[in-house]
Amino acid sequence: MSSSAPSAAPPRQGGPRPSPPVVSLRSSRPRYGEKILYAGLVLAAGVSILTTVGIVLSLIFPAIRFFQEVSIGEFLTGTSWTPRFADKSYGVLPLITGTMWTTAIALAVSVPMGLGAAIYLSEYAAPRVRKTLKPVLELLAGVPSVVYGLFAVTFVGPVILQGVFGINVGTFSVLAAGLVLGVMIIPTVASLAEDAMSAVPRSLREASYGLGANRMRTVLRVVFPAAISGIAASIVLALSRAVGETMIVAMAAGGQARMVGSATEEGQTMTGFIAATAMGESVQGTLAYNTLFAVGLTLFVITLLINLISIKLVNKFREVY
Amino acid sequence: GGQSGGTATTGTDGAAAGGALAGSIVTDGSSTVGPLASAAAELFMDANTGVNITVGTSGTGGGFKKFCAGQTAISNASRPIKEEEIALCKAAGIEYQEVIVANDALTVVANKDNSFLTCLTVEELKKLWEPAATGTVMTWDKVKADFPSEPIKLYGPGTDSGTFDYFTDEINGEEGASRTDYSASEDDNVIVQGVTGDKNALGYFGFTYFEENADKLKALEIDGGQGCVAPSSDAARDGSYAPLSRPLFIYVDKKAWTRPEVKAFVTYFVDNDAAIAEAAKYIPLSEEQKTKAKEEITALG
Amino acid sequence: MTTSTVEPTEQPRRLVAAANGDRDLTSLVFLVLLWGCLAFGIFSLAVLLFNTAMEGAGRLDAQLFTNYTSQLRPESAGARAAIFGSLLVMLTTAALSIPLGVAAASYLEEFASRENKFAQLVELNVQNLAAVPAIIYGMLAAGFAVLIGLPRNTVLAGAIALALLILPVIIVSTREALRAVPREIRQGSLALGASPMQTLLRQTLPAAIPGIATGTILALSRAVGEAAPLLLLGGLVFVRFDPNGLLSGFTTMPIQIFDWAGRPQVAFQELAAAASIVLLGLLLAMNALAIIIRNKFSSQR
Amino acid sequence: MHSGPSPEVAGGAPVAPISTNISVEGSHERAEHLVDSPHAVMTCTDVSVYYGKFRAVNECTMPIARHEITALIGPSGCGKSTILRALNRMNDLIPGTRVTGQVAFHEIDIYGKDVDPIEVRRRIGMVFQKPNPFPKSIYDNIAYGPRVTGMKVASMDDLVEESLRGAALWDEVKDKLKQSAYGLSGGQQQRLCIARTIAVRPEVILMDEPCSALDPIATSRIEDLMVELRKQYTIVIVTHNMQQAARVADRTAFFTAEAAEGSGDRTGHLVEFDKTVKIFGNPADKRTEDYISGRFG
Amino acid sequence: MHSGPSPEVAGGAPVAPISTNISVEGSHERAEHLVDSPHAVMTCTDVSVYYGKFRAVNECTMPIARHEITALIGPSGCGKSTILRALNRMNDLIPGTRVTGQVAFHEIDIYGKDVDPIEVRRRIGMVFQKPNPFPKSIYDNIAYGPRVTGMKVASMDDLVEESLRGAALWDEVKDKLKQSAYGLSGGQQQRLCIARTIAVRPEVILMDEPCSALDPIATSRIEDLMVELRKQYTIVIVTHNMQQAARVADRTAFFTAEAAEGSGDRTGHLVEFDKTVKIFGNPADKRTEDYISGRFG
Ligand SMILES: Nc1ncnc2c1ncn2[C@@H]1O[C@H](COP(=O)(O)OP(=O)(O)OP(=O)(O)O)[C@@H](O)[C@H]1O
Ligand SMILES: Nc1ncnc2c1ncn2[C@@H]1O[C@H](COP(=O)(O)OP(=O)(O)OP(=O)(O)O)[C@@H](O)[C@H]1O
Ligand SMILES: [Mg+2]
Ligand SMILES: [Mg+2]
Repeated sequence: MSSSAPSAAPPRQGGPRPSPPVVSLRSSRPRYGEKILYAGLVLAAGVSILTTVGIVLSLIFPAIRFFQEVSIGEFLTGTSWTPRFADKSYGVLPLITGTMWTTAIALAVSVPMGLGAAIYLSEYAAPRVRKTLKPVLELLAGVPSVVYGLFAVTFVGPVILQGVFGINVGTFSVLAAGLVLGVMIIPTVASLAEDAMSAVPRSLREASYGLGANRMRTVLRVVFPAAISGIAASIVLALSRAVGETMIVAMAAGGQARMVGSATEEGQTMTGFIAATAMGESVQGTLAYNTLFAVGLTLFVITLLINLISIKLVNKFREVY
Repeated sequence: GGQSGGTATTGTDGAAAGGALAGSIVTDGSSTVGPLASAAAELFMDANTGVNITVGTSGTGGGFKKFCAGQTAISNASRPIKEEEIALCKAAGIEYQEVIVANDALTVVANKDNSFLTCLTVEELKKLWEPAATGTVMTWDKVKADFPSEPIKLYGPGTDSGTFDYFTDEINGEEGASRTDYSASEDDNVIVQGVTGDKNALGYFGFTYFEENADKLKALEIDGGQGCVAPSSDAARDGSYAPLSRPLFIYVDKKAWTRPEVKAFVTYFVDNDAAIAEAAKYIPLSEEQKTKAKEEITALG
Repeated sequence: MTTSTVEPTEQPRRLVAAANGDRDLTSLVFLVLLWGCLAFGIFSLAVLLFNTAMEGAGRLDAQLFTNYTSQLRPESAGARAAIFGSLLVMLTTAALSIPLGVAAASYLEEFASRENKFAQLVELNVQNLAAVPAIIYGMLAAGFAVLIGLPRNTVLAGAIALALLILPVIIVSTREALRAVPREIRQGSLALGASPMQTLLRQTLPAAIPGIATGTILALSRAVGEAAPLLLLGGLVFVRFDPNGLLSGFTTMPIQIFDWAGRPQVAFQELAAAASIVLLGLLLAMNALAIIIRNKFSSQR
Repeated sequence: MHSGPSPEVAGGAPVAPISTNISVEGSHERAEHLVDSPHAVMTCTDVSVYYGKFRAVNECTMPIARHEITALIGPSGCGKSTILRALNRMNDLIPGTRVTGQVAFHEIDIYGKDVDPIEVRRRIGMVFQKPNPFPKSIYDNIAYGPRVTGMKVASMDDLVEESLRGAALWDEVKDKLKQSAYGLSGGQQQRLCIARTIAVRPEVILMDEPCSALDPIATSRIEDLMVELRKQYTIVIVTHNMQQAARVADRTAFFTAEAAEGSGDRTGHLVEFDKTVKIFGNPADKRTEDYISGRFG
Repeated sequence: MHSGPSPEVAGGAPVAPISTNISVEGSHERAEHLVDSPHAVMTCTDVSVYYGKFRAVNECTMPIARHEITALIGPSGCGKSTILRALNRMNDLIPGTRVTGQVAFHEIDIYGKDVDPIEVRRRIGMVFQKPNPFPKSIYDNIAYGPRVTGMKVASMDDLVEESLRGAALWDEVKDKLKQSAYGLSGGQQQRLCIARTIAVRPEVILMDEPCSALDPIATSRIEDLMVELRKQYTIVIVTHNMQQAARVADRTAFFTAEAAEGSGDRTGHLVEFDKTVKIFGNPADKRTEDYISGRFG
């Protein structure tokens, strides 16, 4: 083996030379550009805080004016919502039941369908099949909600629900709106969940297969748990989209706020109410108009609560890496 | 803003004459007036290609909010401006002029195959629609004894529409006074569908919608005290279709009026009122109304 | 050393699955369920497309692209202003949201430590904003526009609403993509004397591009199809000119479709369906572009 | 067993290069008992493996003798891992991989039509080069295999302890069985993976450089364990460590890869397969001799 | 240089266990010239490293001599990788890691206030245990370092070739420099990573088991290379392979980890640091002797 002469002064060779002994370990370059970039990143991150502050401010002041006239108790527990009728009452529960129905129906459709599709695409489908089908499925999320709204009113309600299944729904129903809403958010669930499962290292799958686990068990017991945080995130996103979706429910769920007792009834959701009022005839600044912000604030708080619960859930379910 | 101050070129002063005019005019307001204003804008722009007119439909209230903030030159309204809005404009220093542009007639419609509904009195309509009817007046015999005991199915516009405000005011005596157990929709097509699909259904909306769907629906005659009158242009204009006919307005910002394209557009709107209304299937101004409109323009300066 | 409680497997004569194969009943049922899930989504899409195409096919002509909307001539009206409006709004939204989102995600994922209070606050905000309904962003943008004196119905105001709306989605998906980049790659880069910023720009971000592109395109396609926040900014707009800047008035495809769908004339209904097809085509093109980008980058691995 | 440091080293005097000192320590005793045609649990006949169009291994034929340890050695990239993965159809999981020829397990072609690859993998276990514990607790990592294969186990706790002891990991983790396996060092993780494989008691265990992340002490424990395990199982091991092959393997297969004419692709192939004592003592092929003596490259 | 297979092995007769055969081959010649207090490029003084509350390495003091190869050996989990990463602040990247004591580089504390960790890593390069090529072409992998550090290079092509030759990879990849590095085998990838580090010409190169994924031929080439490189660079290598340490290292540090009282956590510490010939020939500490003779565990 090569063993050189003891090196007091090693022979130098061509090419770049090693750095001479240092005097300082300070930056060799000032990197001002990087500092500016870094400041930019921090600012960009700060935008999300500003957005939240902006939302709260733009909702809270008109809402306060509303609650100066209507007690919070009446608002939260009243079962009648007729701010534009002569006999006014301001109980938000009808809007909330409407939202709950459409959301529950939508999730009942999108979570199983979306996760099923995600599992199939990430674990079963051949690469070429996945490459074709995934974008097709993603298209569902891209279909504008206005088009879905039309579809729900003109097709799902009258043709599918009444015609095919013989369900006695009117022109509007939370069922038709919820179903279509569910179809719309399938890719929200599927796409993120698939990404999360695909990100699970292959070595984990190999370990499982190497132990004699079949595909189904590998999927359910290794891949799925390993991807649970991404999967939970996908469901939360779906949930918040269902609660917050406006056009479909505005067009298909109904325009009348009422306590919704069953899926075949019509009912107005919180978002549907906001859209209607924003485009409506109410004089701005009046109590009737400020309902907009009271409902908007309620919607905001509800989605906030959903989200806090889901963050808790994610932490609980996640297996520590 | 890019459009309210965007008068780069000077146009010929006066009525719509040639394509020398340029600039943009922002209008917003009632969704009832929207199609009429759109028709006027379209016809005007055909003759004046340099002018861009946008028509928003934020609702009469939303329109006034922007109007009184100086963001629009013209506000479309299906009702006269209200106290609160007057105050708003005043506070912002916006001076304006109301101009009457057309008429609307709320039309009460029933299914084509319905045999017993042809004419309703205002009292019967009230019985049918008043708040007290909620949950009690559920079959037709409750409205009038000789009607059959069939279930009532009602359709109406969303509570945030000017149509709702106007109908409840005229029939039930108070804006917003209405029974609550009916199907409400922002989309009048749904009312058309609902009534078409149910023999015992009844609904109401603007005359335009009826005109478009006259083959599918039956418009009811209304007895306002002087006998049954069917909704029609003439009946609306001469006031015999009472109390369900109403005037429609535009509000013009006096500052915007100094811009030649605005002046030209508003003048064009009033001068060609009959053609515009006919094209948009609205009810044109009567002679007196037209005179009044001209006076209102003169008041603008 | 080991005395096993479990004896090694019997001499196998058969290697056919007992109860644990991929072809046992549970696995097959599971697989069929998965197929069903995927088929449901795709079948729904097919029905929707077919239904829309059947309704809109008659108006899927050149005029749809070259003509402006018309109040008076629905038979020849087009979606030109809405198409340009959607494109301009989308570009503006992308220009606002992608740099912001990627930058924020990079900061959170690559620079902020877990203990950093500011980063924790940002993270909490991003998580919550992801759950905030679209329509609330409309209310925010409306308030913001009033605050800075920006007319609400402008491209810029609309794009701000949509950019803030999709910002959390972009941040979340970018972070996921960054996280999926193996740690070894960062370590390798840093060990060569690259700064964290160089590592981010030259290794981590490029490696994450496929993931970022997927998330961003999903987010943008959501923005393009979104109508609710824009409705709060100015309602439906009758626009007969191409938007010509960030402060220009505009309408977008979804709003135009919503407007047409609510008109009484059948011709407008048809137009709405035809415009839906165009909008779907636009989204198809966006998705195709995304896939091309994704494949190009992932093949470099 | 081990003597102290060699006096030669202590004196600092030049000694012969390491590569000539390979001792077939464990095997030599057994070597006399090894039959020439053993009972083969598995047999490869003309096995070639392709990644897409690229042929990584060409026509390999060799038996895997029952209750013996077979070592696969050879330079990097010669296809050792590839052929190993072909033995339990792990290759199925890499899209585009194709195997020709026959891999028989108890005379059944594991690539046959009726064969379930899952059943194959259950009976032919595998330990990988890089540690790949599941993101679960240490306990659940071990219990996973028995659970998913529906193994009947009297006491899972006992099985877990036994498996961990077998992998020389028990003492280090016995107090934190419920903690995540990701908290372990690389070496500990790899031993956990070995324990996990032992837990399902397959008939054949394939090991792809199982000790490359282990220190000598743990390595020697694992080697002891392999020797112990061969009483009940058949073991195939890929290793870069020729001393290891010499110490534990009964038979050794030497692979190499040569560039094909024209293309830059190197296709691996089996050069020599024989008893370990023969391979290290008296190789038949010049390339084998060069390789084990360190002359080959 | 290498003799043929040892006749003892060929005869199949029992030979002494491998662990006693460690030869300090390369070093012994140099050993005589090694001064007792060399010029230390780096010096660790009472360095402890914590992962959160867990102390992984306790109070380590040792010099890293200029133009020498220093080996860190010891059982798995004793903190070799941890201390190595502390030498160029790679630990900064693991949240919750804390270093106390002093790590001096040319008498400057690299954890000092004014020190830029980027500059530290530029001057003190690192090769990792798992190959970590970038998802780029082979060429770009090599060129990356020179580019980002703003190195002035006459011809990048030459530098790339030179670096690849240095890592004994040139012949295998010269025709596919523009292809993705991910297409290489594990061994090839690791050699690429070594080439990449060489390309930025750091003053010190830290290597964490750089050969654990390499076959003996490539390993020996790398070892030759290390010996060659020490003429210009200072090298610190973590290895499990004691033969390797003996072959290439001038000085060797032996670490071990003992469980602290009460807790199950094992804290690593430096047991003995000396010239390699001393460590392998005549260790001062009983534990060192036990470890290198294989008795320790
Ligand atoms: N998934 C793959 N796709 C394409 N080629 C591959 C793949 N895996 C390995 N190869 C190639 O096949 C050849 C054999 O690889 P293999 O990993 O079997 O070698 P090995 O002998 O195990 O090497 P090492 O000792 O480095 O682990 C190599 O040239 C490698 O580049
Ligand atoms: N990121 C980390 N967080 C917490 N503990 C760690 C982390 N990395 C290593 N450790 C722990 O620190 C100790 C020393 O680990 P280190 O990786 O330095 O050992 P090593 O000597 O390199 O072992 P090996 O030979 O297995 O590579 C181990 O007990 C390990 O579990
Ligand atoms: Mg291998
Ligand atoms: Mg280590």
